[in-house]
Amino acid sequence: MTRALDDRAPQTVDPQTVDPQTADPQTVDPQTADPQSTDPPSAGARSVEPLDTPAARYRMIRLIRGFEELALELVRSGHIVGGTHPYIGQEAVAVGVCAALRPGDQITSTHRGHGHVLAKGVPPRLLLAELAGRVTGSNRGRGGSMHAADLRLGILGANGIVGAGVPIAAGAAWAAKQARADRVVAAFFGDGALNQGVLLETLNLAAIWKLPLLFVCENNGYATTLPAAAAVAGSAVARACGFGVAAFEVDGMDVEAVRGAASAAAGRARAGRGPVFLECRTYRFEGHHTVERRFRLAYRTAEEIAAWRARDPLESAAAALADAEAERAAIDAQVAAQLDDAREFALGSATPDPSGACDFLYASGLRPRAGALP
Amino acid sequence: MTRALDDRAPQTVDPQTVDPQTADPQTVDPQTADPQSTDPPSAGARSVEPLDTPAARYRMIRLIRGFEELALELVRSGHIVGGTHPYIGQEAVAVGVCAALRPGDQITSTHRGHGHVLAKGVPPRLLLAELAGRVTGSNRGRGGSMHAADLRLGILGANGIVGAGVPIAAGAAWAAKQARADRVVAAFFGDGALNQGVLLETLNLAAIWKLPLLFVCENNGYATTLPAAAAVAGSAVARACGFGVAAFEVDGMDVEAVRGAASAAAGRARAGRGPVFLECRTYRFEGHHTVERRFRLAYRTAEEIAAWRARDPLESAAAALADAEAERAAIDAQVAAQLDDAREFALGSATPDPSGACDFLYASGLRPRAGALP
Amino acid sequence: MSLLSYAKALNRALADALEADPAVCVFGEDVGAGMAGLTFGLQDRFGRDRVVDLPLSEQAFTSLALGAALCGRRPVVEFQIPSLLFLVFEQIANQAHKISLMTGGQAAAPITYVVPGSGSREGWAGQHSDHPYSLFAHVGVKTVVPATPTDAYGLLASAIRDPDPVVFFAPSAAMSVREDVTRELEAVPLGAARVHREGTDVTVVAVGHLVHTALAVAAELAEEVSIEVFDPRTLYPFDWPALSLSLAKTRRLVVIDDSNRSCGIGAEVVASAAQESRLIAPPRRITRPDGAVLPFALALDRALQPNAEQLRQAVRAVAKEHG
Amino acid sequence: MSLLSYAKALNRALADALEADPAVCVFGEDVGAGMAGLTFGLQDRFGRDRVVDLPLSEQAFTSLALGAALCGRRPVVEFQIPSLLFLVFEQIANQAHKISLMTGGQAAAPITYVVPGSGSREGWAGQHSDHPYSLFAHVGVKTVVPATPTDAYGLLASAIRDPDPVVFFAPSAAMSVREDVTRELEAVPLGAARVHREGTDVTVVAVGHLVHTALAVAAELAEEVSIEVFDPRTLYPFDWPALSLSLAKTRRLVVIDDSNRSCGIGAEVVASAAQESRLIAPPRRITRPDGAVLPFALALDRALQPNAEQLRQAVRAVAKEHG
Ligand SMILES: Cc1ncc(C[n+]2csc(CCOP(=O)(O)OP(=O)(O)O)c2C)c(N)n1
Ligand SMILES: Cc1ncc(C[n+]2csc(CCOP(=O)(O)OP(=O)(O)O)c2C)c(N)n1
Ligand SMILES: [Mg+2]
Ligand SMILES: [Mg+2]
Repeated sequence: MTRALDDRAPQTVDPQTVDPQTADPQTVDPQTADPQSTDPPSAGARSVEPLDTPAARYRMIRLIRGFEELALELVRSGHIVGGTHPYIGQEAVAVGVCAALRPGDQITSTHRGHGHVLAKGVPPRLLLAELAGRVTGSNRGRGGSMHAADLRLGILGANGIVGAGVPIAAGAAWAAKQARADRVVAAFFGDGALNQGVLLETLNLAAIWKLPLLFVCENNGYATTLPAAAAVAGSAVARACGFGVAAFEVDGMDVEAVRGAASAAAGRARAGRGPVFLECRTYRFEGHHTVERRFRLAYRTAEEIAAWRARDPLESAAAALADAEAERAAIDAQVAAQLDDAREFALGSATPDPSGACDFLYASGLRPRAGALP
Repeated sequence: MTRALDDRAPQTVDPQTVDPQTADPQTVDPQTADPQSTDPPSAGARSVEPLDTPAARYRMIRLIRGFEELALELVRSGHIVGGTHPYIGQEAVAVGVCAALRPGDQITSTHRGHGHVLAKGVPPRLLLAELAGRVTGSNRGRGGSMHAADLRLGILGANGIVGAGVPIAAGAAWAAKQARADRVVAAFFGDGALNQGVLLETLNLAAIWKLPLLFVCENNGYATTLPAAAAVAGSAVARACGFGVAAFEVDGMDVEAVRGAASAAAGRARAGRGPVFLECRTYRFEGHHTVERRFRLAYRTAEEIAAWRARDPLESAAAALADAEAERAAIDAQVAAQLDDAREFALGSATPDPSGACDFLYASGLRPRAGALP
Repeated sequence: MSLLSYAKALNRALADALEADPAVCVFGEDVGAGMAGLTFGLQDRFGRDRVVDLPLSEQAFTSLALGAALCGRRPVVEFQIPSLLFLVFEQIANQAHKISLMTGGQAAAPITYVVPGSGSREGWAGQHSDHPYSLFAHVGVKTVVPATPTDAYGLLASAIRDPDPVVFFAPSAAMSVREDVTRELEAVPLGAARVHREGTDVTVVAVGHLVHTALAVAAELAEEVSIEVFDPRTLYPFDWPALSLSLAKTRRLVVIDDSNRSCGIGAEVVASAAQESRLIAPPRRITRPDGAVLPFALALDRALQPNAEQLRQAVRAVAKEHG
Repeated sequence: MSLLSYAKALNRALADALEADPAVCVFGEDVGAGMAGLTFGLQDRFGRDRVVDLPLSEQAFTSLALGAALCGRRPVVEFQIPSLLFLVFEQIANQAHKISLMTGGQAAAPITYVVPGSGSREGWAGQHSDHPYSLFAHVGVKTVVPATPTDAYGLLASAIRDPDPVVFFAPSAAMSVREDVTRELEAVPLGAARVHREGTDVTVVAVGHLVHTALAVAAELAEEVSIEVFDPRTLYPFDWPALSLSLAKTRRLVVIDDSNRSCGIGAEVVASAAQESRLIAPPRRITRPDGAVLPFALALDRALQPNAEQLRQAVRAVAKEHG
């Protein structure tokens, strides 16, 4: 039921071509924003880093990897509470897909969303400040790891409920189609989400309406401890095809393969030919969540982990650099500096004032009654 | 993705072979039960009519048809409140499937459930009394048309929520498998239910566990006014296959075709080979619900209705009778008498006492606080 | 204008919203046919792209509305049965309701969820007769239950314009109410109660269709006791200042509410009044019983719904008692 | 026996139930790994057929449990996050809860739904920090929120044996509570409250982990005011007779409850007390705010949860007031 990638005409999409219907001129440099400011962070638009060269993609993979390692460190040190779901190992998917998107395109993300959010353009300092619960964070410290969002960048939100972002993405795709904007929307989700009813319902809606929607399944083999092999009957692509959605398997460890497939898919969707489902085979190198470190779990073998680590997306992306050694070293150094800055910015930023705990609860400004009367 | 029916070895299932693990000896004749009694109707077990001959199947189709016509009349006369979802036109599906089931097998049904409930053995007088809201009804007047059930007969309930019965059926199938009982469970549902997340989730569960479950899709072409052709992307059988569930298309107007497919499916399920999905193509001759008569709706053409009426399952079932004319007339007369009795029984039965409105709310006997204090 | 039915008022409010604002769109099942009244004739008028017939995928289309809302649309989502709100509770309470706070104010979800025909439909049995408005008041989603055609019009207009999610219950028992409309129909603000009848002895807070029951009882008992009929109209946010005013006058309270007793809006009104107003008689609630499931048989169905006789008794009892 | 943690008590209750009754089985995600504590080690002991790892299909497996229950099993369904109860609200409130009445008493649904870790987990943000017990009390599904290890053990044992659906909340903030257990663990009946500390001036009704807050405040203020700490343990059915007894003595009431204010269990307790007991001071509630969504940043998360300081203030205020 799966069609080969090659049976479609190759499409080259220039990610720099900004969709005039939705573009949002970028003026404020978030790198210089005042960490103590309580201005809405989204008032300062982002300078989206284009992912249009192998170097840019290597750089972004390196950034996500470094960011996630830094986050792990800050979880251990107690600067980030609640923990995170590390994206390490899966970076090629976020970067490959976002490389195929234009600035005006949109995404929805998951509980494991840092990679998507960074690749779609949120500066690491704003995301890190969010994880540290600071007012300067992308969500003003209200969302944290599982809810990072930047509506101006087309990031409609990470989501704490598995599968829940996918119908939201479909709604955005429906709105784009109605507006005759040639936006596409990419919905990221894991193999676990393949068994969520709402995602399956959405496959049908996307198909009957030919929505410009990319279903990006990051099949990392496990939903927490449950192997996809035991949990997913049939197959991801066969399911998508059963709903009339074109579906392809992609090597999720190879950023160029992902970018190619996603570009073709986005082109197809933009041309009004309907949704595409990409099953990206990938792996998470870390535990499901940082809390997993406290348990001795045996659901994956050491050999399996080693075999996937040998296919580290960082290394294959590095291999694609023109002047590999030197270029890599230079980029690595820049990324390290960027992350140092992010750490300083985040940890130097203010924590929100408890008196504002109900701020933003209602867009109308409605103030709820307090829980206790004075 | 659909496999032909013939590529399986034909299985003949004898519906008379009672599963010793679950059989419930039938002693009380509901035809003679006291209409004024407030005894639990399920205390009087039913005499299940075997559906193992063409005559028996014709008889049951005739019974369902007559029952539904009677129900329509009683809706019009105000004896049945709330209306019904008539099953007229779809009788071959219920009868064909139930003919393939054994008394110990189980079913879950839908909002359009009278046919399933009758074919699985509820005497028409008990179902009609239920529709008329009488204490002698199958559910003591508490359930009505959309919730008719008879647990002793393996009827786990009609259901007012589209698709909701299917995971319940899967639970019963799981229990059967765990108990090593060779019961199978049939879940009836419409084409509309094909887009309910919970049904799609259940396809996966049934497949990974190889549950003895029959997914019986009654594709009557419409979910209320919405054509399946517009609402169901891909196809029913392709979907099922995408989840690894064997799936077949069946002529739902031909009781023998349905029975054959369902027998094969039940045999396969009983043998531990997993679930089977049957898409029965059928049609409802009446409106979606009796309330539809108040509207002038144009979602189906007169020609389409006529074309399907020409394939009336009652006629093809009659054609299979040995001595067509005479046998038919005799059966028709018996059924008419049975329905006269049912009407008399139902309308002569007592309505429940309002003081018992919260009876049965909790199986533990907990009595809830009243809404108003005296 | 002349006699306007509640159902027609809803239909007109929706038509006017579609007319006034191209961002407004409608999602639901069989909305083209419009049998529930809300959308009747609107697909012909505004097209299939704005009045959108949906497959039976309530969860997906409820969040689809959220996605569209994030892109500037103002969706109205129709549900055919009140209990379908159970099915999409996640999508309303955990997604749409939370997105504004969780994004730090970046996102708004201007979505209106409408049930045209909530509560008992007489003979529709256990799964089609719920009145789950108190659940949304608990979660904190704006919740509206209008009693009259003009309020139905005005509150639907406001709900659609509101930047937050709003759940709109149109009780079955109110759908055929008619009103002689003399003034132009206009928006009614969310969160503003309405005193239908002034009185000095007992405040009766009545929800939805029960406002009409309360008005009838107030008229009937007029010689005996002076009843103020207080219609919150919006259950969340509730108009506490208006209720305080009323109770400052009457210092006696009866609530009549068609949801279950435990943790219902009746409980909230009684609790807030007990905390904040000095009542001179213990307040009373008339509700469905705890845990109610409406049985099918008509007499049983009716037995579990609040009624005029219960209200009469409660009002008389409260009027007699002293603090 | 010695120091028993709440989490371990749950684990033991489940193990004992699995041991005692072959009809008991467990459905949930990652129950084999047992990271939530409830099922730790039980798959190894009872096998994969009785402690069943499920794919992420909460709606299907919640109704799967109902189907199994109709065939004589007694399923325990574990949910990893409290808000997953929103996702399966239909399956619990509209299917399992209603099946007994709708079938005229033919069917029972002995299912226990457990959330090991409800309420705030500190830093898990908006979608993982709900405490939705009041929703189930409104619907009328039996609802249990134990405060101590022995009650956790005893109520889980009873919930599993009960013929009706029971939703069981194990608050995150209680999971690490330890208790020196001297007597044998035994079942605690559903619907029976527990007075943890007797007092004569003010009855404090505290739910779940807040019982410990109430006990601390009671000890702290002992010189000043005599507090009776009343733990309902079961929110539905609520032990009204026991509360009446307590209020007959104290005639003053404060409720501390970690769900939202509007239509929460706090409202129900205050409303019922106002209707049926003659209080000499207006009762008070301490709850989450209306419509609360817990923000991520720790200080904000904590700011929305009821705390000891609020309880101190409320108790003092109520103790001072006169009727
Ligand atoms: C609907 C739902 N069920 C369960 C959970 C708890 N949970 C969070 S992540 C997760 C596993 C998700 O697996 P997958 O979709 O494969 O994503 P991955 O974690 O592998 O990236 C689970 C069970 C949840 N958040 N939402
Ligand atoms: C989940 C759900 N959505 C909507 C409804 C309202 N409704 C009742 S029957 C029906 C159409 C069902 O269509 P289908 O499944 O094809 O069954 P049919 O009526 O054709 O037998 C609808 C929309 C419902 N009862 N449950
Ligand atoms: Mg995964
Ligand atoms: Mg149909």
